[in-house]
Amino acid sequence: MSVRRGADPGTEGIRSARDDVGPIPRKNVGPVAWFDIRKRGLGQFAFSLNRLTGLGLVFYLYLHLAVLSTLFRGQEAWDDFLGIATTKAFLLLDVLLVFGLLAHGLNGLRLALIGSGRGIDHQKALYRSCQVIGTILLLGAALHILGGD
Amino acid sequence: MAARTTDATTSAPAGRSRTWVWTAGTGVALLALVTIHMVAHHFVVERMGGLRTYEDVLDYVANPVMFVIECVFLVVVTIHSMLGLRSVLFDFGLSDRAKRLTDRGLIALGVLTVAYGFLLIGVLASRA
Amino acid sequence: MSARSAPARVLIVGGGGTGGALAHDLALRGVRVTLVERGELTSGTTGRHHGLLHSGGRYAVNDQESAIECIEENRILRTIAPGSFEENDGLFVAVTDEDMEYLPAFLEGCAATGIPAQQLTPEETLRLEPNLNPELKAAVRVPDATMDAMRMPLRFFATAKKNGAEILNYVDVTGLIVQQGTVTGAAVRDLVTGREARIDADIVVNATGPWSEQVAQMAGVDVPIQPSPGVMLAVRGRLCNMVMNRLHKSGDGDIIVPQRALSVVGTSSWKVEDPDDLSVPEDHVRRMIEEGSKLIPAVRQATFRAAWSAARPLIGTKEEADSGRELSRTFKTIDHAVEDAIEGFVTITGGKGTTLRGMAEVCADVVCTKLGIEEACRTRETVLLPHDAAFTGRAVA
Amino acid sequence: MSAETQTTRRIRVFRYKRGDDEHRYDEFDVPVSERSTALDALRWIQLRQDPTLALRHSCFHASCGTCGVRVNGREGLGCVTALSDVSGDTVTIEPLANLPVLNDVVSDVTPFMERFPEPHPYIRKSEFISEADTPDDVDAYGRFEDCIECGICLSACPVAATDDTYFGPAALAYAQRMLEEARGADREALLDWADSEHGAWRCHASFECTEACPSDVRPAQRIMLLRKELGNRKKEVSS
Repeated sequence: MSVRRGADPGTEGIRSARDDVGPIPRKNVGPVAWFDIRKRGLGQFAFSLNRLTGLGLVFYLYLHLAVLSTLFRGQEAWDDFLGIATTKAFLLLDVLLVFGLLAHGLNGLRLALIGSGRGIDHQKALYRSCQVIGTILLLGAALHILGGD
Repeated sequence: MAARTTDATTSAPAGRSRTWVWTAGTGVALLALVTIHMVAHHFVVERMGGLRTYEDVLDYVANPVMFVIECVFLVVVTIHSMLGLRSVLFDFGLSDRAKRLTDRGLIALGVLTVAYGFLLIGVLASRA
Repeated sequence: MSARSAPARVLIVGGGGTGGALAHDLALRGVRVTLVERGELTSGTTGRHHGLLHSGGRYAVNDQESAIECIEENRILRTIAPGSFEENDGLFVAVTDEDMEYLPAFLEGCAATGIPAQQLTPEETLRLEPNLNPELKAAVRVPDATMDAMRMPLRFFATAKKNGAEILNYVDVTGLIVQQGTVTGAAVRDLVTGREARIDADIVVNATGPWSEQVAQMAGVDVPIQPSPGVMLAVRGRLCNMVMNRLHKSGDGDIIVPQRALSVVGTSSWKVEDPDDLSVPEDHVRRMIEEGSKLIPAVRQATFRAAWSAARPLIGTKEEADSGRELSRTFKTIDHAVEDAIEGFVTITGGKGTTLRGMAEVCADVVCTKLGIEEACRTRETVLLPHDAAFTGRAVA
Repeated sequence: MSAETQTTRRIRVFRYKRGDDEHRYDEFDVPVSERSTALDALRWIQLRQDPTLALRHSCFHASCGTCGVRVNGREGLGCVTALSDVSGDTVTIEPLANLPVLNDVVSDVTPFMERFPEPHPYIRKSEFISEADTPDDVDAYGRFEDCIECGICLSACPVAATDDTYFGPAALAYAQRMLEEARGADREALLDWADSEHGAWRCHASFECTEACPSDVRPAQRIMLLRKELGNRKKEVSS
């Protein structure tokens, strides 16, 4: 091999090309990654569900406050609302609300426990317990809400 | 010891453990408050679905114990919600400036929410 | 040759332990160093070794030159790389009557080479290492230790970098530039960008271990190197705390090194032409289990974690290398100006992980003599930076 | 890989070189045996099909932590991910998430290493006491630090997926390990470092790091212990 020796081209080119940071691969586009539970564990499921139900409950809070504004407008407006609110379809949404409260609340209790150093090696068992308790309570609530007629 | 060289140490909003403690604390309080709220509204009422009539609602908020509980519930649920939203928004990896703006925005939203709620409860209680 | 206004530049080919230690040594002597490695640092042989900091006991009978190198470097590395070793010592364990016949020669060898050796009774040994074969006859305690095969060498790179050496991984040497009998640099390809470049140097050092013959051939010279792979086996569980060696003439599967929550059993030995093309023969893996379980019976029940091969650079011609194991484990610096009438080209090869600093010192002396640099070696007393500085460039006070 | 039965697996490899606009995937049919790992397959491709394929590896036995990749979306060390354990016709191998790509499946680990607090010693001396009694469990001797700094936890972490300022599981677990057995380290400085919105309090306890960790470090549990420690410190300060 023979290359004519001139000014030293050096390694500047190599180094400067590496100064830029390469693209960062992500498992999913932005916040979708929070809810991507494919090939993930129970903890990720709990986190995803917690986030989903949390956002859902905030949405419900404002919906609830908006609906209650009908109370400002007196009895008639309220009775109109009650007419819709006591339909089967609407009551199913109430069951969904209870589900959200139970999922978020019980998992929140679990997070408060492990976040303060309690039962950290049993986080999965804790979550399973939450699921069992939550399911029982949800069934009870659903029977009560839907079984009124 | 130096921490990492990014903006970690210079991060402006001093949240740290306080936000976690508040989220957990309000969360535990909500377990009780939501239970009371739900039971009082849905499970002690005989009617299907447990929803109250207009008069029932007015009587309910006029009860001083319920009035206080509902007010506390409103404040606690708003704090918990705002902290939850903050945690979600901060997970986008916001800049320090965006974090400060987010904090201010959420405080404003929270204050508005509580003010609206108090107004609602107050007006209804006065109608009873 | 161009007039030298800038400091002399040395291009090191090969980012293994030897290259890293050499870059560190030369950087301390004020030499302008560029090191290129075609993969990640320590990806060739260095990072794959069993992580044993030799006391030299392994070579005390048959290869005393290597044994002396080992015990000297063992002491130096502990002082310049604190925190990189589990100071767990090692045992040479006699399991059979035949092993016992080897014991006197072993103790004599250790005495002759200055390796502290303390003979233990079977009871004392089992108290220290309850998982050992209960049939053991005797054991000798020596200052072996466990190291991290990658992170200990990385400290040399980290320190070299801080002292101005340019460390470029993922840069492949595609050819050496030879002009009128002098190596004047290398043609390289940056594997990160695909870009081609030329790196000029006053001296090119070939520190490519078992690949050194391939690289030397780019300059048209031969290096008597026999790539000799060995199989190692990692099982789950820490079966011992000290490094276990079988007390006999080196053979297959006679070393067990505890490494984190793993135990590494090694090694076997054979010959190959191309150190890139290594297989992991299944019968060698079985032999590791077979032989290893003679030292620690639990090896047989342990859960398999990994089996792999690493190529040693043994010095010797093909004829000498009938069996890889007969070749000396010492190292050699070859100034090709002397041996092959090629200027500006030095090869450092052979040796082992434990002696990386010593190899670098000898090689740096040769390089500095050629460059007319009179700085003395300072690597014996310079404490190394932590391993992660090799990536972050952070210098710790 | 010697005399065992060989089959062929289709390996789909993430390719990217600095300066490319987009990454792409290349497919290779690779002969595999019972024991072949993802790293074996990549090495085979590099040696026999495409020498420009860049790989990161060193020890080949789950000790150095350089060969972390995503195999069919799940993080693992290439050297101990047996292809026989990977289902599906095609095996897709990609670099770790949440770290920049240097080249093909190689991650640029500098941003990962920079997350650790300083100083960052790696292995600490085994406190070997020859007079000590035989321990009941040999594991009690284990001193080699478990974390191999592979970056897998960061790739698995849902917080790191959107927040690059998060210190991440490995660095926080490291701090907790130092606190657990300080040996002269500056405890207060470590606690100050961890007590940050980018630190222990950013974690959402999804435990994905613990699930993915190939070295049983249990980073999530360690982060929770850090919180406990930080909570205790606060109490001490206020009392």
